[in-house]
Amino acid sequence: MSKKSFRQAINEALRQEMRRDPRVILMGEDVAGGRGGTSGVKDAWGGVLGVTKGLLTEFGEDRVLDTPISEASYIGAAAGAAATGLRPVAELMFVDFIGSCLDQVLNQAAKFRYMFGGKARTPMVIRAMYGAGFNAAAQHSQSLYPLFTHIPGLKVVIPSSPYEAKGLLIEAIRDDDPVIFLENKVMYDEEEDVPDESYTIPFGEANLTREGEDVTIVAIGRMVGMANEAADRLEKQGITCTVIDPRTTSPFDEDTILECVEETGRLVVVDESSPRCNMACDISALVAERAFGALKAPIVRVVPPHTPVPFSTPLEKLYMPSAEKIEAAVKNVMKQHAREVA
Amino acid sequence: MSKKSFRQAINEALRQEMRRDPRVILMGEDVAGGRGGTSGVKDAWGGVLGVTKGLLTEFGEDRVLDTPISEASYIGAAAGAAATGLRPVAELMFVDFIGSCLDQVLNQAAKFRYMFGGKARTPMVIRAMYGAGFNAAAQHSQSLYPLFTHIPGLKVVIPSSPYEAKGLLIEAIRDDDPVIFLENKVMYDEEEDVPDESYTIPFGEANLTREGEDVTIVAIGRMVGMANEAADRLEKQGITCTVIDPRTTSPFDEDTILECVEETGRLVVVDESSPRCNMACDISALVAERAFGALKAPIVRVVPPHTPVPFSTPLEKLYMPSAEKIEAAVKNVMKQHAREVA
Amino acid sequence: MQIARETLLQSYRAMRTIRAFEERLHVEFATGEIPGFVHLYCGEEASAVGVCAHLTDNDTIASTHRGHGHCIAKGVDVGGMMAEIYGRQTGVCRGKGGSMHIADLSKGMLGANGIVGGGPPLICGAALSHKTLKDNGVAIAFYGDGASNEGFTLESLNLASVWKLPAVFVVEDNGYGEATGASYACAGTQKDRAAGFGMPYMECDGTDFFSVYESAREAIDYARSGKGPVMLHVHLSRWYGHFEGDAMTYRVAGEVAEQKEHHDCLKHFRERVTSAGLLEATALDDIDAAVADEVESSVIAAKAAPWPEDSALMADVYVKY
Amino acid sequence: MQIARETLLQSYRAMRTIRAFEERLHVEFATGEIPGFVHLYCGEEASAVGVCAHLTDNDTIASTHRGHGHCIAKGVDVGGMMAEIYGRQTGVCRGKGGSMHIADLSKGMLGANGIVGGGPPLICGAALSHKTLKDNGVAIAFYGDGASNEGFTLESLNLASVWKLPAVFVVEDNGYGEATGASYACAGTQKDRAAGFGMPYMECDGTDFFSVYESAREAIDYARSGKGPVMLHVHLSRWYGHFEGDAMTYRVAGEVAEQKEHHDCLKHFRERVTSAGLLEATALDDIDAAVADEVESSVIAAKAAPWPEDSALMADVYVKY
Ligand SMILES: Cc1ncc(C[n+]2csc(CCOP(=O)(O)OP(=O)(O)O)c2C)c(N)n1
Ligand SMILES: Cc1ncc(C[n+]2csc(CCOP(=O)(O)OP(=O)(O)O)c2C)c(N)n1
Ligand SMILES: [Mg+2]
Ligand SMILES: [Mg+2]
Repeated sequence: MSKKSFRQAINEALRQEMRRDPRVILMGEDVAGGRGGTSGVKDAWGGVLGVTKGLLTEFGEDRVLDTPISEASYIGAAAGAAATGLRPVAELMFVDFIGSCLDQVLNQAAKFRYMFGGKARTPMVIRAMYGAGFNAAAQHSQSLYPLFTHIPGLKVVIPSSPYEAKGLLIEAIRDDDPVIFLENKVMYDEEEDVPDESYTIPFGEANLTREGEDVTIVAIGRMVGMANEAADRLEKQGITCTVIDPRTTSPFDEDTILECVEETGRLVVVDESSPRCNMACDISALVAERAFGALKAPIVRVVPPHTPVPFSTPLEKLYMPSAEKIEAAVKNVMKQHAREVA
Repeated sequence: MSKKSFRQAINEALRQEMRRDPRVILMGEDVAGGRGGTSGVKDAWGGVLGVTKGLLTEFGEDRVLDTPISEASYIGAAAGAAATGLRPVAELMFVDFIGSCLDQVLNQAAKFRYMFGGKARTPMVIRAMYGAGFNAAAQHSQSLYPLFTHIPGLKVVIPSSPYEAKGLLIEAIRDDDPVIFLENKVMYDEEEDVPDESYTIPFGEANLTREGEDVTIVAIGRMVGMANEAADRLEKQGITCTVIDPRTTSPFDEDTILECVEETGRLVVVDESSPRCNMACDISALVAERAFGALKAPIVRVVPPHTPVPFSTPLEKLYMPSAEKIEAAVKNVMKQHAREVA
Repeated sequence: MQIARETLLQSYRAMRTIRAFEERLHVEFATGEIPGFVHLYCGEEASAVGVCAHLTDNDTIASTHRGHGHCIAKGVDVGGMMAEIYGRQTGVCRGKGGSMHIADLSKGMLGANGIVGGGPPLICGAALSHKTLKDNGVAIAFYGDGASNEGFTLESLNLASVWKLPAVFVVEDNGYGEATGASYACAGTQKDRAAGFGMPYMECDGTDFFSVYESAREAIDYARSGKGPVMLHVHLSRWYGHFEGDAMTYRVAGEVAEQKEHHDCLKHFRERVTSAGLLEATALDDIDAAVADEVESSVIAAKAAPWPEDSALMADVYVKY
Repeated sequence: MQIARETLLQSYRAMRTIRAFEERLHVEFATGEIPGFVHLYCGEEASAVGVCAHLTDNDTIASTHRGHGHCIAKGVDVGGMMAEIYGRQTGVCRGKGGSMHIADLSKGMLGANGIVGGGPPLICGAALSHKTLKDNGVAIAFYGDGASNEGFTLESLNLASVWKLPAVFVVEDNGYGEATGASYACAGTQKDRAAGFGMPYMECDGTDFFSVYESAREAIDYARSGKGPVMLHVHLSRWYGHFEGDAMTYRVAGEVAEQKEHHDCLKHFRERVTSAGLLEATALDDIDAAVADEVESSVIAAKAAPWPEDSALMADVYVKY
């Protein structure tokens, strides 16, 4: 056990799985970096933000494959390789680039098994960065997990910390279905204690990062940290919250959420993705259908507005959910209850 | 006014707008059909299901453009043309093919105006077929409107009848923003009275196809017909329903839905798209947040399962929402109320 | 060129099976009993068979929406295919895929594909598996002239060259993508495209089994030996509409009749092997009869087969969920 | 070749402005005040300017993530660009786009683009507008060697030929896409790709304004005259990392220094015009001084400019919603 950054945790997960299973290969734009360069250095980048650094050195060019800028063909290649015996981990760099290769995910990888009557396995992982807060503007800041969650046949993983990232990525690589693994680009330098040895965290089992009595907060990915921060502050004001990190949006641990809402009777959902048809909607709908009787107050969503992500710092701040906004939402939900009871 | 099929209504809308405005052009795979063929017939198809038949004859090759099978480049071309003075209507054939050109929609057309600080207009329409029930299997039966609804900068239109189709398509063509116009492929031969003259139906104004007292049903596209059928049957059993056709999922007429739920206190949402992060979730979340106080029963969703669309007829039937399933859902919602009251 | 008798017999049988299977589908479709979209491969049989004659189950192919021919040539069970097209539980995909999604990974058949250009990226992956697992396999992408304009395909040509994959890109050029002529939709030439992505180009007459067989042998040997990908451009003609229901008004009257008369790969094969004394006419007749029986039984069995059970709806979305 | 004095002066000024603008950005970025990703065009100035010298506001260009040079060459306001990069309300995009999304449709500048290969499809559309509206305009897609492997780009080459569009595809080949060399990532040749999609190919030295200017003239004249699209392959080199922060370990030491020493388009231009007596050194010096002032003021103004107001967050998603 030692302090590791989110970046290191992911690198370690990849390294340990590549050591364990020779069928695990890596591909993507500059996952090594330097092929065809004049210096001859072939591990020049290790990914655009250095996450896969050093893997080429250990595993060689046959298992760490730099690609041309051709997402459709290499993501499709990952699907084809997965269906024929390899276990590729393909890096899409920014999840926004799914626009270049959605077909390979939507109509190929996700549907093989079903269309082929159960006779295919497609054990592939697509890693990609998501999220705003990096001044990366409208085409490099999206949180497109609702798109993937919508698609039957995909699994969707969104780790909320370095510990989670390592265990969930190892699980993803060992999983026999196509997995979308999303990394919040703002979190790469966050650190926490992460075991040195390999471990897995099962999909579809939410994590309760804290338990309280008044309000259940469900938060996704980076929002989990903000929700905990808000819960800290609220506790000082006498409001205690349960904070749920679903870890995976597909499969989705409905039971844990329903049970917690049964106890608290109030729900706030925090989701960094665009507000229409997003996970906040999905979770609200689940609870409004299946834990309706327990609800003491409206279900409130803390989400960005229905706009692209703006570049300018103050606008981007305004755009993002935050601990403050979550705190306000929880208080609002508590007030509504007060009014009803009164 | 005369009986027109859904297909004819769309054809007429295109024709009338092309007559009215020379900047309106059509493009897509075989929207005319026959270019480069040995017979010299250049209007051989008029679209894969004949929707654009005859338009080449009237408007010529400069305004009805057959394309290679290159969705990314011609949908991107539509965006580029729209930003520089034309008003293209591009046909994507099956909406499932968005996997080939999502970027042009997600990162280009939808975001120009915002990214460019309000200095662009992108008046384009993408027409595409959606929906199951045609034995077209997993790659030709999807209802991907949640993806589009999720994306800020797009408008999303889903007509529920020939009358609606004509008025909404004319509105779409005159609109200055990018519009996704989805046509249910099973409905092309459905007929109703449609005015011969040109008319528009504004976006963001839901249509109440009937009013009742017990349950509000919100249904999308082809589901509106099924919801009305269910409401007919329910009426005979003493349960009256309000049926809402939102017409456009973005912009979205929240007020009408909220008002109706305030009156009926019960909501059933019918959505043919995959169940996670779909419009049924979106609408449930809206109501659970903003009309919570009025709710007398859980919000129930009538949606397909989280699976690709199966090919085989009995499985596809099982997959689809239907009037029977809606009827059962409404009764279920009514029962829940009964229990609570008891 | 020496071709083993067994290969000739098998190849003829495969071509005849495709022909009989599809002509029967054409008839059955007209009765309204077959649901969904059906795209017939009739007239193009020599391409699938001439290529697949060089492959074993260890090699991989990816097909298109017009996939029956590739499936049969790669050894997918004909009865299972017919049942699949009828949507029955006994179908190769248990009725869940239909005509456009027939696949059998145990035969190295990575699926028909409803997406134009869907196959080439997958084939880069299959070829990568063969290369990485060092199993001596090659991977073949069949795709049409129309698909040759899809970005997926074009990127894949480049990727296959960059990764030096054991892959063959077989452009089945029947001159049309739906109702649009390749002379309109394909600028430049396939040959220059191959050069543009750094791979050798070969072409052959897709209505002549022997022409395809020879070129394919060379192309596949090249790829299998580790030299990198090859493009094989096959010129051919489809005999039916784009899909069942297409009146083909974009083609000049008599075009197909002329093809049937003078460019029928089955006729041509028969003439060639009998006149060269390679096979006896009776051997071919026997095959014709056996195939007719097989197709007949496949239809009878398909119609009699059970529909999928309701539980199939939810099954096999995931390995585990 | 005769180039008007005014054109020479304007071109030099544009190149010098790009250089000064970007070298200043390099310095400012290091202070941490500029947020987000910044990709510098330094070293490639002659390409943008040599091409845009033949264009008016009536013509359209689409650019890339490395867009500052194209913007300046097409006449976008330098102060507005600097303010945009700082995220200020006075930016050309009101602070909402940033470096990767600078656009000015009134100048025929259809935007930098954060998506590799984003521009070529858009340019097919802009060219279609020019053709349909018969305004005599041409449309130019700038894109990199890396982008030449993106399916979007490749499809666009074909579409432009099929539709016979007045478009020029300018491949700015600096030998790298991020850290990956074109010698690895681009199989085949750009020349064969042009042939593969049925268009003429031209190439030029992108560190020499006159080489670009001449080739671009020919290419643009061809496209403008209605003969269809052209590919113009420009060979050049970037002087800074892929983005600010890239240590460029993939390039041999001294590679950039050598470029700066022997292939600086500004030095080359100055030598050429002064030795040929086309312009006096003092005229160029004056431009250098004026540009330095302009860039300095743009930074001061940007830093002093207000942030966007909160209401801007919700504004301009739609024309009407
Ligand atoms: C991405 C995509 N675009 C369009 C279609 C519709 N479509 C199906 S087959 C076809 C024509 C394909 O032509 P070609 O590749 O020449 O194959 P052929 O039908 O001639 O065998 C088209 C346009 C599709 N299925 N997928
Ligand atoms: C679709 C897409 N894929 C990947 C990226 C990440 N990316 C940004 S610039 C770049 C390299 C582009 O290389 P090239 O086209 O040669 O342009 P250059 O940077 O050399 O000017 C990459 C891979 C992107 N922005 N968009
Ligand atoms: Mg074809
Ligand atoms: Mg480059």
